[in-house]
Amino acid sequence: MARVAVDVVIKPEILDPQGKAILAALRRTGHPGISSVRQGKHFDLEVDETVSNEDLEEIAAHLLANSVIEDWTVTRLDQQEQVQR
Amino acid sequence: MARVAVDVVIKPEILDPQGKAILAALRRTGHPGISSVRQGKHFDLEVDETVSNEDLEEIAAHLLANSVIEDWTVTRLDQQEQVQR
Amino acid sequence: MSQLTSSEQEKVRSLLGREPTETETGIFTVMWSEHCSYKSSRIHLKKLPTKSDRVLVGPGENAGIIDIGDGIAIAFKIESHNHPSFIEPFQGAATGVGGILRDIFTMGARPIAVMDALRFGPLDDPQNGDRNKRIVEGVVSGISHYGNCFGVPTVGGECVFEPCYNGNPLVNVFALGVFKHDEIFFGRATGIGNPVIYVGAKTGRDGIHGASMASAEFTEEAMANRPNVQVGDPFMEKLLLEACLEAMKTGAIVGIQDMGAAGLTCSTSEMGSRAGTGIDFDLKYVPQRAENMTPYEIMLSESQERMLLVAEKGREQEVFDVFKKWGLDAVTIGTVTDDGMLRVRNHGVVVAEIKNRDLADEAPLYDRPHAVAPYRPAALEMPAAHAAKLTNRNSTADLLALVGSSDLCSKRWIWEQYDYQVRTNTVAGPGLDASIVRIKDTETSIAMSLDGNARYSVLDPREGAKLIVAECCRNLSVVGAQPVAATNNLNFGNPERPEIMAQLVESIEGICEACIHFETPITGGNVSLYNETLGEAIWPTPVLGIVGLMKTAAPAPIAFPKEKLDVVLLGGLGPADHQRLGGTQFAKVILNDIWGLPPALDMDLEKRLHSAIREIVNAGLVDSAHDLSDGGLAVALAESSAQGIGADIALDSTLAPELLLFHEGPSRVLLSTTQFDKIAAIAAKHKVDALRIGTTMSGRLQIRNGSATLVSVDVAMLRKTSEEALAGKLELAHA
Amino acid sequence: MTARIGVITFPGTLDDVDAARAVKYADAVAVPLWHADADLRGVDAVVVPGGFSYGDYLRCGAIARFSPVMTAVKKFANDGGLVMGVCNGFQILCESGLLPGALLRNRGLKFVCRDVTLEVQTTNSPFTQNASKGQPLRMPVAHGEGCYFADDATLDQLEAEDRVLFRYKDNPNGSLRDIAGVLNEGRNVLGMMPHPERAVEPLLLSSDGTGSSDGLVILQSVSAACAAIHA
Ligand SMILES: Nc1ncnc2c1ncn2[C@@H]1O[C@H](COP(=O)(O)OP(=O)(O)O)[C@@H](O)[C@H]1O
Ligand SMILES: [Mg+2]
Repeated sequence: MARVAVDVVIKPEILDPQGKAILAALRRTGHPGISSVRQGKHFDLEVDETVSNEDLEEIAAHLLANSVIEDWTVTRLDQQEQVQR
Repeated sequence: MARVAVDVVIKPEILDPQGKAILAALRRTGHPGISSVRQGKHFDLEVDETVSNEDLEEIAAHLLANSVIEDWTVTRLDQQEQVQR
Repeated sequence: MSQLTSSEQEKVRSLLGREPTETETGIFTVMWSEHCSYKSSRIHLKKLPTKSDRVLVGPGENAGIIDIGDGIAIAFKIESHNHPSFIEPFQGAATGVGGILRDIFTMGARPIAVMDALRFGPLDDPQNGDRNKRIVEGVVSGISHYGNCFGVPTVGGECVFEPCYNGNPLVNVFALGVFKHDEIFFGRATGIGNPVIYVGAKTGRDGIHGASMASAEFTEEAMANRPNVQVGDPFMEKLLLEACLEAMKTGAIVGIQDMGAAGLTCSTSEMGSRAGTGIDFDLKYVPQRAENMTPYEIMLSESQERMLLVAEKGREQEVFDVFKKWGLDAVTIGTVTDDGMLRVRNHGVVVAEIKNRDLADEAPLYDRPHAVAPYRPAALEMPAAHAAKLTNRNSTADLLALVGSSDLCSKRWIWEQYDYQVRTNTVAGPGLDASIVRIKDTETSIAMSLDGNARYSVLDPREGAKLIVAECCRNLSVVGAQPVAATNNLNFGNPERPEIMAQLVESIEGICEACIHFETPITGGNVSLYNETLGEAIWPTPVLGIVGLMKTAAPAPIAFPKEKLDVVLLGGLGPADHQRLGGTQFAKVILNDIWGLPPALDMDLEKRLHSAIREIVNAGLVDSAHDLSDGGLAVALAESSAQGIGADIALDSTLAPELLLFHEGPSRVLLSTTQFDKIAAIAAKHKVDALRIGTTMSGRLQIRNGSATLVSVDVAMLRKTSEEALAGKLELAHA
Repeated sequence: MTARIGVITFPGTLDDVDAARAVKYADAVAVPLWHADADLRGVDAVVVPGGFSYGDYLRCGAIARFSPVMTAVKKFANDGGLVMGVCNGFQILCESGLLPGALLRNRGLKFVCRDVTLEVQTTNSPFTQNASKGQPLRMPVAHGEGCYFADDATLDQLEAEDRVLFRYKDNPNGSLRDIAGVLNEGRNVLGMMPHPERAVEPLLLSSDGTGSSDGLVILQSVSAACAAIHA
């Protein structure tokens, strides 16, 4: 069993209303040092040895992320290493 | 400017119906090697040097996560190091 | 991506007297796109009836407006967001809701109701089923997200599945708002020297060329080229609504227009051309979200939740104060001028200089060839092979198949995701024939219905359009409302093909005839052409949204409420034959085919029926009322039973069972009552048949014809079949 | 003396108008309160109405709790003032720490707008004093995140202290132990997901058989409790 993290974020050119609202809240509550917030999704997967990096990439691209508006990264946590595309 | 990632996940003892739905979809689409999926939130922050680790911890604990139901980790990305609580 | 044709480019050169700049080319391209200029449909739309005593504002403004008495008016319109909803279903549908809401509140009206007309490919399509499911989920949650968060109830709609929508789903959203006569605003840049103010969200690179994308067919290339997705922020829109309505109250606003398709370009040039003025502004003042945007990008951006307004000179601060209170950006970007020019500067340097009139009035106008028969992918007669399948059928099984089919099943899975009661005006939400919202502090309610049966339109676009208008008006009449005005969304394929253009022209002419007949002038609408993917056109899909007025009262339910009521078929069994069975749900679900002609409509009879049913329900004579439409008599009986108790029906007809039970002849309403004699008298007065066909009873729906029992089914079974079908087909039952 | 009940408007609040109207139906006076003002204008009770405060981005109610008016509401509640949060208002009160627990995404993962039946669990509260124990109340829910969660110890304590005010007969969202509304320790703060302010006129949605004015009893209880304070 291995643990994998997939982080999905909205592409930089696309509006992120959530991030905007959080940034505004941080401003109001006295955190001027934060200049940008983008909110995305985080997935923790448990996978066995039959699951290859290609499988993970395909799962991230087709199920976990919406490739029209989101980017994603896949990280095998035991190796702290980002899976390359 | 530094980049910080905050990952927020539902506590393990709390049911995560979203994660379950994704797991079911993975099963249907032929990915038996995945045994668990938990969905959480991922935040990308840009912060300047005035923002200390304590500030980040406080932002995560009081705004980005709700400690009744969620756990979180704060990672300074340039250092790939998890901020210790 | 649609581009200007070479003759259009030539016209641009001659209007300008020089070569256009890059920004000017962009401006002409979007303003002269099909979406903004209606260049293929304009000459035909002129035929539509647009006037009545109630119409205060007809087509041409952001929304039509009618008077409803007591000094109150309503604004309403329907708008499509088809292409964006295919590319990104959630955001596409969400921003579709956002766009039509802005059209309503830009006129000063507070939106009080939304309805949605949806068309998707089949959920069990062998190739596209999974994608279709994702599109359904995405579209419905997008509408739910935007409407719910904005705080407008989505009170009804319709949802139909056909293979022609596999690569081209339709998302048409209707919105309606209410205001006082003296609160109406127009998108006009009047008052030379007045400041032009930009409010709302910052401008990003979103959706550049959305308008011209909506004017081109889908190709593989267009699908790969996806940076057009716009993300909606309903929270921002809610703030914008409150701020705009509050700013309008200051009296400092002269004109206001939302930035929809073609964003800043369309709003500046339209506001100027409507007022006969010019606008001179500098892009450096436009709040920007992305870095290093070019003038071209800023002018064509379709970032959501933005408005342009013109204020009275010297009173800007009053406007700014209101927007500041709601936490929104408001900045002066230019002034109204007397020279009629749209003059765009970038840090002082002029990057575009075009006569506003040239963009609006000089837009190309095409009389596209249409002197051919409308495209018709179906036989005229019932294929001979079906005859054998029609003997010895198990009509109970057929009825259950119909009740559980994707078009006829309960759409609860959809509408429960919509907050259909926020703001507490919803007298009747989804589930009735028409939806009703009351106008607080008056005795008036507004009823509304959306319909657009494309099966009829594809068989005969002219008759199909009339049937749609008739059905809308019938739905309104059944709840006791008088139909008064209409809006329409014309969803068609590529108008450059004569047989598609012929569908469009026939449909428009059918709408004209029917809207004149039923006295429901058209106050606005939308045309969505080029609904084709990889060369495959959708069926002609005109969607009508008709509104009616009524005295505020609870309408009768669809459900048979209790035992021992007379079941009455107002309008009688009607004529039927096998040629006209071809467009029905029976042909679709049971025989998996389409042929022939749509049901025959007698518009005079239909109108008399509307008068009769209105009089009957408003006299309080019924315990339930439901019009007959898709699926015919048996499906109407099943629906009234599934929502309430059953009935024992005894018919005496020589029609074949499939015709008797499932023909879709219009001009019929199903009632239950204890006052048959009074109903019969009213019906006779209006020269409409009133046929007593049975009695309500608990537990079962039974339909006999003479000595034969055609249908006998448990009400619980009907209910379960109808209620569980959609979730089941979406495979969500166990999620 | 007529009770004066404050109704808060945050950016994104939707049900403030309906709540104010319902307050009037309960013969009290509705006093508008603005998120940016820390002043409660001397009201006898506060309603935190539903909607999507600050877009409900991040988590429902998470951002609203930082507003000036909530600082005042916390103080008011800690001094024993009556506070009632409905839907988004419940979420805000949980996020603010005025009520235990949290509201998770609905178990069905979808927004749900539907009429439900609640059962009054106790009349020992200013919000239910005019109702009777076990009384069924019909009213709508309309939310995407209404699944009430608290750990077992907290739930046991809520039950032991008679602080579960309403339970669903037909749980629409997966709330633990069918909880639809809870009280704070002082019994002066209520949070509930269903909308009593939308169930004050039988006319609305009556043809589905769902028209109801069952929400009035809650608002009338509050109104009466306020009057008692004055007496
Ligand atoms: N997409 C939708 N959104 C909201 N309500 C819907 C939708 N589709 C169907 N409904 C509701 O389901 C009910 C049945 O729809 P339909 O069969 O099209 O009605 P009718 O035949 O009377 O026009 C209607 O009350 C309608 O408002
Ligand atoms: Mg109907």
